[in-house]
Amino acid sequence: MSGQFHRPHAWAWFLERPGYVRFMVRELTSFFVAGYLIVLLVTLGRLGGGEAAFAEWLSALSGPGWMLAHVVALIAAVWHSITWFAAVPQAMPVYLGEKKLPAPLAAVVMGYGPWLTVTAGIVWWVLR
Amino acid sequence: MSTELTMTLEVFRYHPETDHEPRFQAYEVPYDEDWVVLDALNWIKDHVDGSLTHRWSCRMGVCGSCGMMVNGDPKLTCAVFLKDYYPRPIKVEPLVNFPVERDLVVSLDGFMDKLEAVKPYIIRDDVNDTSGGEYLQSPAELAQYKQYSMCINCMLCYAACPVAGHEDEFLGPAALALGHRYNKDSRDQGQAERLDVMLVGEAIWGCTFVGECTVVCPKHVDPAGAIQQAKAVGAQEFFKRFVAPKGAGV
Amino acid sequence: MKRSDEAFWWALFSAGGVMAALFVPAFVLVTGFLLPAGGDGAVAAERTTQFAAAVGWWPVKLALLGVLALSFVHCGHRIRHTLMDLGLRRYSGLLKVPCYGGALAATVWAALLLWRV
Amino acid sequence: MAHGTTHEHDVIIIGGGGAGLRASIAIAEENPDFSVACVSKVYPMRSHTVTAEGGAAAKIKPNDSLEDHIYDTISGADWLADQDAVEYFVNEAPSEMIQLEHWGCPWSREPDGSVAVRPFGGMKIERTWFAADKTGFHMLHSLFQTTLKYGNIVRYDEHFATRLLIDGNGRCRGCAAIELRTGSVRAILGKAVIICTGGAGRVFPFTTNGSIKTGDGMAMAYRAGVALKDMEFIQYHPTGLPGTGILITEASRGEGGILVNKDGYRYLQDYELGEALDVSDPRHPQKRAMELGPRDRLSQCFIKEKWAGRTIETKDGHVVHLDLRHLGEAKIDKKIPFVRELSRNYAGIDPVYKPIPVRPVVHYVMGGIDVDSNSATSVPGLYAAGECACVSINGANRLGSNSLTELLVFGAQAGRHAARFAMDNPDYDVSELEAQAEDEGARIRRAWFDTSRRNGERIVTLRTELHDAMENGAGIYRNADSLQSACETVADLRARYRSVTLDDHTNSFNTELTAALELGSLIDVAEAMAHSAIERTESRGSHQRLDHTERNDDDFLAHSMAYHRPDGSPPRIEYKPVTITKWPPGARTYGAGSGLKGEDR
Repeated sequence: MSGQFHRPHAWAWFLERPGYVRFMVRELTSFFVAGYLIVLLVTLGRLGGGEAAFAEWLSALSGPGWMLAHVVALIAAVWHSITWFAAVPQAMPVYLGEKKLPAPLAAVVMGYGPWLTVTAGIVWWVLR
Repeated sequence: MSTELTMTLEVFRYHPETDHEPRFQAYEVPYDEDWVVLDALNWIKDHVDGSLTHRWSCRMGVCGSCGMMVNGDPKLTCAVFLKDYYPRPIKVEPLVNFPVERDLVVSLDGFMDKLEAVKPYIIRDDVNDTSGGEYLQSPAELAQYKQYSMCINCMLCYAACPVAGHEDEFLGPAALALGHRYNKDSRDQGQAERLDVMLVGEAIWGCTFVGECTVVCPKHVDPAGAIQQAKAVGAQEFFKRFVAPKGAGV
Repeated sequence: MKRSDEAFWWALFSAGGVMAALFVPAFVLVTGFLLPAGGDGAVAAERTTQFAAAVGWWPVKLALLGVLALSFVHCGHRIRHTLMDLGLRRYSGLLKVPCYGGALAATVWAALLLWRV
Repeated sequence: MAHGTTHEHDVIIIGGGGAGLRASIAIAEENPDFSVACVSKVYPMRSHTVTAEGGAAAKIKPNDSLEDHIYDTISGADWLADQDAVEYFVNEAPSEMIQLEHWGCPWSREPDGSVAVRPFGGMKIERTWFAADKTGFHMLHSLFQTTLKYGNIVRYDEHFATRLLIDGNGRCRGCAAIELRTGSVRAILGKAVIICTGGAGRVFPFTTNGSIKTGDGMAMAYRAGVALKDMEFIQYHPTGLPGTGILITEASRGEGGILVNKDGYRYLQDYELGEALDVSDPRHPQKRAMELGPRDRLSQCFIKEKWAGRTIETKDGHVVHLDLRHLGEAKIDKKIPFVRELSRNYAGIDPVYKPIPVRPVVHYVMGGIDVDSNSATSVPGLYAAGECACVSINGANRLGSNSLTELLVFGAQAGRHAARFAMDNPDYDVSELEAQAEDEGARIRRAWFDTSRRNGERIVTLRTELHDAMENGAGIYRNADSLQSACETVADLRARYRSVTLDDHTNSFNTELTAALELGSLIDVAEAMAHSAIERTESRGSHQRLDHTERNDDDFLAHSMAYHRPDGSPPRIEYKPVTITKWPPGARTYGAGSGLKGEDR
């Protein structure tokens, strides 16, 4: 008798279901966000180094390579925000008596609303 | 009548007394648009091959016996219809992430241990006495845990969870959701005891919120949500230790 | 058995997740696009001044440091778990050193940089 | 069958459904030193209690009375219930239900936090506790999860008990059970045994019952010499989905659903069930009237409508419509969400917008293993509780929502009495019982693993013939001819059963073997049903004879007792008087003003 059969695990398990792929993409946003934050630190460093250094750095950043990198970073950051707000109603359900606040509404109240406010506020501050 | 139409079921076969490796066996079954996949399996067992082995009972999606992989997805076979796949063949396998006992039957030993570990029952300090009547619980308090009490232990969530497949210490979606269900029950006082089990090692922390457990759950339990909430409670308790003096059961 | 310290890291991860979700897209817009491609000289200079003034204000510095610190832990935690999911599960303890250590180092670095702004 | 190991405990419980789990807890709580074995052919949470939907009856509200619950139950039973048992049942029901509440059952609640109750068929007032429309599911899981608290409850999951082990003094001391995983036959020994194996709806083709409800415990007790009591009384639930037989709970009518024929007419008003109040009338749904009449009457009305040509013909047979549309989506989703889910999934009908096609479906066996008011059988040390037992509180017709309460009240009672028996009779001879178990293993091997026997009949052939015989012969309406033919077919099947051959002669998880053993149980139970029915030449409750249409209290205010004959000849049918205490038999009336105090007395 050979007993129970144990199925082997695939190394690339994350390709087995579309949901796993989506999960992995979500998790990988953290690599890009982390990369961007390091670049942000460099930016802050140059800002501390005086106007000339900062201007030189900004001029470098306006090159196509950096632009493309920032496009990727933006996509990753936005995807992180979207997936995070989708999770908020699950992780922090809000009850109004017997009823749970519907997930889309909860995502707007606890996610998209504050997000758009913060983003608009920061952009407005810089652009005004 | 549609009696002449047929379709193919490719069924995972494994017998512990004779096989070292599983194989697939194809069966031609009558196609009936009212049939669920389970009906086709029962037809095979009754009429073609009595050695085909699977579990089932209620055929109405509540006993939790007949969970299997149907074309790669964990499903209650009493709740998926042949017509959803016809005319393509249907591949039926035992739930993944469990040891296979025979054919479509998997071992639940691991799950039963994990379920027991989370102490899924009311824990209270007072003496059990029915003479005072029922404990009051408002509809709002009921709503706090009701969803998590709907688990039928069908194990589809374990089959959908990559962590359950890779990490033995992980208690898994159903057991954690049931632990959380009792923590959220206003009649219960056992949260600290349960957290002593849930917050150890990878028991709950193994979860990385893949979320597929919630996607496949046939009873809309949302174990993924329950687990994140339980983690948040765990985090609160962690920080409370620094605020409240030791042993203060705040 | 003792409860895991993972609660601590998970709490910071969650807080960082919120911070990153709320702030990082706006940061990328500002430092990746609005400042480097800020139009002609006068406008660009104006924007740079605005930016410098804001970051130079100490309440903003503190807030920014908070957002950055939590976001770093968030990323470190996620990277650690992604590496575990990709097959390094048995090194889960060891991975804490580069992941959380890196987040801490980045935070210290950020504090020094912000101090100088 | 390989010879398995011997396991010793204090009390053995066969069956891990509601009654078995309640009994386990009763023993574990009151006798912490006792070891309780819970032997079940499935994992406990798969047991059929899980499918019960509508609720469980017990007096809890101040406007209700124990007296009314007793009277509703006795009149609903068409006076065939034992009144001392009913009194015990009704008196114990509230504390048992509160106990389950304390164990975490998520009962639906009133705004003030007290448990909510709903009206149910044949009940004079709303007294049915419910957990939305998954009451059985929640009760079973609450009980099962609570058993996990007790270290002295040892589960034998997926162990198929095939034989009771009786010692030289005639006391029941355990069972032989096939461990499905390995196929070995184990001797599971104890000082007392409780059978809690549920009903036998699978004797019939069209049933709400799951595949596991094959009457194994009834058959085991029957073969051990215990009478099966009142087996002719089989409950048809009036509202099953055509095709599948999936139950649409009576709670759908308790919440105000109506039954209409093909003309959209509420036909129940033509059958002395009261007047059809408009659904907007605040008095609707009226208790003990119309759609809230008892199940036997409603199922019989369906057949009469069918005979009158006023039912709707579909590919799955004749149906009527259960109309819930006037309840509205919000109420349906809150009170009976499972009805909506089942109707959508299995009938393709959303009851918010369309009426649900329904027809009567075999649901419950009122009869069962004969037990006295202490849940004890005639074999010392052997007890029974739940649907497999007949104590009897259900008589000729069970009221909806009494059975879930029954398994609590009598599960606990059986547990306590079995524990007492175990304490008083501790000594038995292990080797003699082991020998019986070994013999059982050898018998099973001889009967089913004889590879020289080929080309016998398949299980499904006999099962289908049994189904046809019972549906045609012992359905809602019976007569001497139809029952005679059912008796003959069952006898024929009993003879042919020995020639059934299996494809599978292996040990591990041989579910073809268990299906064969279950077929044996079904034949035993069907035999008791058909012979009890042919002997009862009267009509009472669910037993309606077209050739004897009146109730006959002079001759048949008595329980039928079917005794197995080991030689395979038809069972011996005897009668035992019904215990009447305070409620002499009266006319059984429903409709306006029915069931009021004193009316039928």
